[in-house]
Amino acid sequence: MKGPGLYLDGVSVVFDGFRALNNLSLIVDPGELRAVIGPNGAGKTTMMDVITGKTRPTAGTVTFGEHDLTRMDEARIANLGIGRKFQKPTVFDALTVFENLELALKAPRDPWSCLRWKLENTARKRIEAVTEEIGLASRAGDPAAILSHGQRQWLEIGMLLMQDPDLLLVDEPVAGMTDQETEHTAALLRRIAGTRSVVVVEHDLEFVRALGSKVTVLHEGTLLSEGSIDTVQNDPRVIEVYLGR
Amino acid sequence: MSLNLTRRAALAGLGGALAMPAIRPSFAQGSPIKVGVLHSLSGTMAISETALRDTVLMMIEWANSKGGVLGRRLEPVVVDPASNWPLFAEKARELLAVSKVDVTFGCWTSVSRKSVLPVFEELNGLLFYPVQYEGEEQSRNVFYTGAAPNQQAIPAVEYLMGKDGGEAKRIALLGTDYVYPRTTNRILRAYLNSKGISDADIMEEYTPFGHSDWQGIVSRVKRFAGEGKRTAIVSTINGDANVPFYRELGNQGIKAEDIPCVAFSVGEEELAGIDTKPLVGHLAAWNYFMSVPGAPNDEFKAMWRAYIKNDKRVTNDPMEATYTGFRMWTQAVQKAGTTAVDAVRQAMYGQKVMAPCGYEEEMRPNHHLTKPVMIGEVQENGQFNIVHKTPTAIAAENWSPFIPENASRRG
Amino acid sequence: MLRILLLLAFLAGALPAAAQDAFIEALPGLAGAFGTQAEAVERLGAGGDPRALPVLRALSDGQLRKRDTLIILPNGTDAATGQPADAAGAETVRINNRVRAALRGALGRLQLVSANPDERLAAADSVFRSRSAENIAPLEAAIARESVPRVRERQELALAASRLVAPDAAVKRQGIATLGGASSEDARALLLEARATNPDLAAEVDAAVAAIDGRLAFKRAAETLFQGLSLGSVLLLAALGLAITFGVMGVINMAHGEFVMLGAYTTFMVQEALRGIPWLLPWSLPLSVPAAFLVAGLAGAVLERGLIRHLYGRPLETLLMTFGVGMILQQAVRLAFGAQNREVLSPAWMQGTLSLPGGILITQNRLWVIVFSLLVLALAFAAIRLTRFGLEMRAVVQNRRTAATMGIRTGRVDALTFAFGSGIAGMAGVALSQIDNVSPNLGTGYIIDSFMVVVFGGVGSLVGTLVGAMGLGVLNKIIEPWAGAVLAKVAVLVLIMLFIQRRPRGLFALKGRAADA
Amino acid sequence: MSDITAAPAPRGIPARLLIRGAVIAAIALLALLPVLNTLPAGSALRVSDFTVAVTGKWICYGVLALAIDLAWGYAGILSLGHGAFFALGGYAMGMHLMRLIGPRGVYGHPVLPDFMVFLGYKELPWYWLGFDHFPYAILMAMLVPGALAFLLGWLSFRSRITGVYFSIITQAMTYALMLAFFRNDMGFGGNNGFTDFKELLGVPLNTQGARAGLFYAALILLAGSLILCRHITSTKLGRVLVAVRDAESRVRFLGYSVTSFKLSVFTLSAVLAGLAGALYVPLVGIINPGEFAPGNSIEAVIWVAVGGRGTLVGAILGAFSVNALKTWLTSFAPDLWLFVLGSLFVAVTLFLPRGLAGLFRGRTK
Repeated sequence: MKGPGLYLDGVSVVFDGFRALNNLSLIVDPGELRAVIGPNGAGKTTMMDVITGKTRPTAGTVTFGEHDLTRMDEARIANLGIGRKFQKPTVFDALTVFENLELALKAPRDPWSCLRWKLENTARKRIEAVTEEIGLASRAGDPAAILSHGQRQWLEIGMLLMQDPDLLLVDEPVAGMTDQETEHTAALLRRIAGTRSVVVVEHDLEFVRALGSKVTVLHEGTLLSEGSIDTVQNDPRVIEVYLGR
Repeated sequence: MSLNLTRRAALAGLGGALAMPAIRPSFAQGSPIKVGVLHSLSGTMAISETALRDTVLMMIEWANSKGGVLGRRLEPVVVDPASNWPLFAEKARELLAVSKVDVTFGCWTSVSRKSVLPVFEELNGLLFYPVQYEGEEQSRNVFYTGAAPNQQAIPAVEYLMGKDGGEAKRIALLGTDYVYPRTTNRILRAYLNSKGISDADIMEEYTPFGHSDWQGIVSRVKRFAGEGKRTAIVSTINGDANVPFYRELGNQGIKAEDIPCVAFSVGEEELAGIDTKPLVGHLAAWNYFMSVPGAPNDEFKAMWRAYIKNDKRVTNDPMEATYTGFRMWTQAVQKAGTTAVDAVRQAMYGQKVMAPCGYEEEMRPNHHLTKPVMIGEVQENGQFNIVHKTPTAIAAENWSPFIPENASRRG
Repeated sequence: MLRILLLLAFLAGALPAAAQDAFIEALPGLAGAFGTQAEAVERLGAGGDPRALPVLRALSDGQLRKRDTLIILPNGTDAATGQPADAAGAETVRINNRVRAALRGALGRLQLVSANPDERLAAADSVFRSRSAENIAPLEAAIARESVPRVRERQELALAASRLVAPDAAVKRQGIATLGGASSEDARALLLEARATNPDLAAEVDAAVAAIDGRLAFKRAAETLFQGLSLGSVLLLAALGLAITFGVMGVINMAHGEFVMLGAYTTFMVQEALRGIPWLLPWSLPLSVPAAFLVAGLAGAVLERGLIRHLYGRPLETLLMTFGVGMILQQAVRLAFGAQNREVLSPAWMQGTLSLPGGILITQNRLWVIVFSLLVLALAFAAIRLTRFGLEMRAVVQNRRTAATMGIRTGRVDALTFAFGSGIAGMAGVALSQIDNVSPNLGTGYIIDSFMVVVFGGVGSLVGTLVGAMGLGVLNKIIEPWAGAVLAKVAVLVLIMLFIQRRPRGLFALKGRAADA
Repeated sequence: MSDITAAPAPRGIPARLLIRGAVIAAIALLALLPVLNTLPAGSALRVSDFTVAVTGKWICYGVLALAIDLAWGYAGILSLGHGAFFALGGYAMGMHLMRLIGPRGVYGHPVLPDFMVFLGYKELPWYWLGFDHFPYAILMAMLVPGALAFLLGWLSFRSRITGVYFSIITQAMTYALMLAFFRNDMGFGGNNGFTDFKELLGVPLNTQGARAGLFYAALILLAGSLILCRHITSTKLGRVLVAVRDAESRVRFLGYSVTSFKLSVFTLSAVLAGLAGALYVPLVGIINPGEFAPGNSIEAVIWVAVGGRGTLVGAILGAFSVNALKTWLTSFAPDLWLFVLGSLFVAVTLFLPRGLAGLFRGRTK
């Protein structure tokens, strides 16, 4: 089963006269893996902010299936099945790896349910499986505060997996990772993409190539080019933007 | 200089708490008599109450220099209830239950007295309360050495309405919003009504503690005065709010000759923080002024200056009430031959002391003193020019006849 | 001078000879009870005898002495004979309000012809309140030779007021008509007094009062606005320092009020230090401004370097710690200076009221506080926008690390910024010493209001602080007349709280990414 | 924004057991105090009335500190207005106690409290109705603070007002309430508040038995609140709160409605504070607007900081130790105690960011 698709139509975001996004339109099909690249300030992170409800667009529409995302707050959007991994890994330092994953696990999100929450065996198994997958099985009981940068990246990816979202937004997942880990991540994302949509923002072109997906290039808040990695790499506009930097 | 002074006071307090052995060995025998001092030394009320703490300590020193009471040395137990009313109750309980004091001098605000009252009644303690207050109270465990409303407020208004006071026909009652002004003003309103002044000619306004922006109210008073009748202000404004109030009066050019203002809570101590030139002629009603002539007051003032080692420090009414109450208590203890509360209480009734105000004051069975009423006008030097005083000390009506609910209590 | 003497001689000579003896007759009354004194004063004033002036002046100044019925002038002469008197056992003649009121009228009448226009003006004002028809003739004489328009204007009013109590109805009508052109509460009061005693003139009086009321409505609106601005200027002064330490640096300084208090005590100290130098004493207030800035600024620098810098990035901890510092400062001042209020004098140029056209009265000290608050705001603005220090400060605020790599000593900038904000608080203390108590608790009353002003105006924006402070001050004064002082304040607090819900960043919010920091 | 060093709960079984044992022992020891109070005077083990009364007061402060710690230490909500919830609970109980005075007041009015008589009230204001029933008063002691906290929290959290801004707003709230309650026209006795209570649940208040009863009620409230808070913080709810404290926006992206979590914990915290206030009033015998003073709320937060925030037990420890110090110093060094207390606050924030509890934790780690 594939989740709904994501549609951005004519989205603009203006901060104090500065256009962070300028009439951006983008369609991500259900189950698609999409890479988004672009120089600094191209609007990649702002785009993620708009999709996840952190920033309200000045103009344009964002829909996920039949839901209008511009009217929802972050929590509701997350509960629709949109998960996000941040550029700077953000995990809960005071909680253990296990607890971090437990919080992310798909379950009723209201305070009362949380108070009455009992960790069932199936849930425990699922969490343990994810700790295996992200290579933190031996550290499940350690507080997240003492993890290395790479491990924190993995933990956050693990939390994303626990959320079991229909659309994953992944911001620079491999920063601070070794080559081997990078490959591992690419494989993981490719595998996930079969059943749900994944949008990856990345600088690392090698990694993007490894994903083997359709690539969108953003520049100054607008869509500059779209296609396979080879197509965009040969697009003169893309070359100019990257070399002209 | 004043640093030394307070350090000294602090040491005295320390000494009390530590129960240091007697410095002067001249006392006959027996354990010392403990005197509790329950005045705020920090917080908003410290401004008024520290002087009373010093007065009690001065009196203890005085009594000890005379060989103590019953041949026993007096020992102060000073605590700081920090202008915090529940803390007053706690400290009162500590004084009575832990330090086991024989008598306590303390409190300034009505609420602090109300807070400690149940404690003194439960543990049968003895409290001397030295400040003028709203009345409507009488506890067998408290002796009230300040004025009741009929010993201060009503004579003052009478004066304002008389020929000497300017024949006021319209009265603005300004007060801080707490029980003393509210009750006093209720009594005054009833009194004014009985004198033919209608409610339309009475303005009543309350402000919070420490109110500092008086512009609006003072201009409203001016407007109120602009209705063609001689107007006077009766102020029950408390402590800190007075400086900005008087500054505003002065700056808006309200002269005592046009709109005199009589205050019940402004004494020499409060005036010490104000430039009094623009205030000359405004009035205060008390039972004592530092400017009272006569030997008893000279003695009191000399004693205070010697104790505090500062010629500029003034005396005021609550200090005098503390002094008088303390003297009376020592007399009562001598008469009873013991410090036991019940015996001292009986011995207190009818005690007389020649008070610094120049009148002989007597403790009545209603636990209140007879007191003269004096009206003083502010002078440039921060002292009061006494323009009126009653010929004799008058008895307190702590249950005001002007409050209808008291009708059943007294005829 | 000669003219005056001639005039006095004329006035004296115009009186019947018997009046000359009236002076001698009236004099002993000054030694009597207050009622007798008042009568004597009135008789002395009415007699117009030139010898009365020094006597009455001395009485007014508290310089007159008496022994039995002998009245002794300050120069030691018997007031009746002019001969040196035996002053042994003499005591000062004391007066009360009743006598003082009589004195004002009498002195006023005698001084209507003074050489000094200010004295003549004050005399006219005194006569205005004296409610005596006997003033009509001297006033008419004085007006006839008055050359200063502002004095004459007051004299006309005084004449009108005196005519109100004249026996003749036509004269009264004249007075009513003139007073109808005034715009003061006093004139209104006099008219209403006349209405009560002259029912037949009610219609004229009502018309005149209505005319006054029309002007008073405008005057009151203007005065309310002024009072609001004045309250606003106090808030502005108290909040400006906070706008820098909290708004710019993000430090929650709960001891801010105590820095204000330090400034007020510095003012007191400067004044005491100058007591030995009388010619400098009137300038003690202006001199206190830099002194208070330095004292509070130094205290701020010590606090920042010693304690606060260890807590950067932990604003809530800073809040708690500075609360402790505030407690210590308060008690230290209480022990050093005593718990009692300290008296800070107001220089003469800050006392009294200023009348503007339309009868609008503005209190001088409040006016100066408004001016001062705007000057301090300008100073703060200039320091931040125009100086090297301000540039470095803004650089550090925007990006500490980059600023450090550019060679800015960020620690020094932090200390200076905090000291600057604290110094401004100290200057606020100088102003507050003129309108509030100089006591250890001085600062406590302003701290919450200051925070509300800064948050309401927009953190980090000096313009916001200005607009916030003035807006809140005026709003408070508009609500006050019908809600009372307490509810007005509560209402303003609730309004701010609701406003912040709508605009969490205040009136003048910094927008964009920088604000997220 | 908030520091991450304060871990939610001690880990490692031995330390946890040790602390639990110490807490149970401490509560048992406290429970002994009223018993020791009944020993004959002169007995070496006798505890004075004063000690019982003062300890009872500290217990109420302990509950207040616990309530603050739940909101601040776990969810990162620093309220500088918790004294207001405490005072509102106290006023609810005070109104009940005033109604119970009945005709024993100085004016002997069967219904109206004394202050209403001399302020000229003719009948009881509507908001006083019902307070003659004890359950209603207790309900109000929870409901009024809870509702106020809910309203303020709903407005603020929804607008994402966090950190110091929220603190300043809560401070303004308690300040506004203080000014309002000082007004005599409010019908709450103005500056004097309520005092001179006679009885509660038919027991005269000035007896040893009543004091012991109130003491045990407070102690049960403290133990109950501690268990409740401990339970909450050990569930997933508690972990979400810690997550909110450390990275609020990240929690949102996980799909949790931060507003409802903060709102529930803040409201619960206010209810606990209200209950503490309700028990405090009959213990100290007075309630007045001074309890709303912003300084009081800040002081209560400082107890938590001194004890160690995010530890629950530490908060109670802090409330007890600071107040014990204050009680002792205001008698022992009445002129200097503010220096000592002020320096303590400075020193704790500077050198002991994890408070007294951090000292113990540091050793067990």
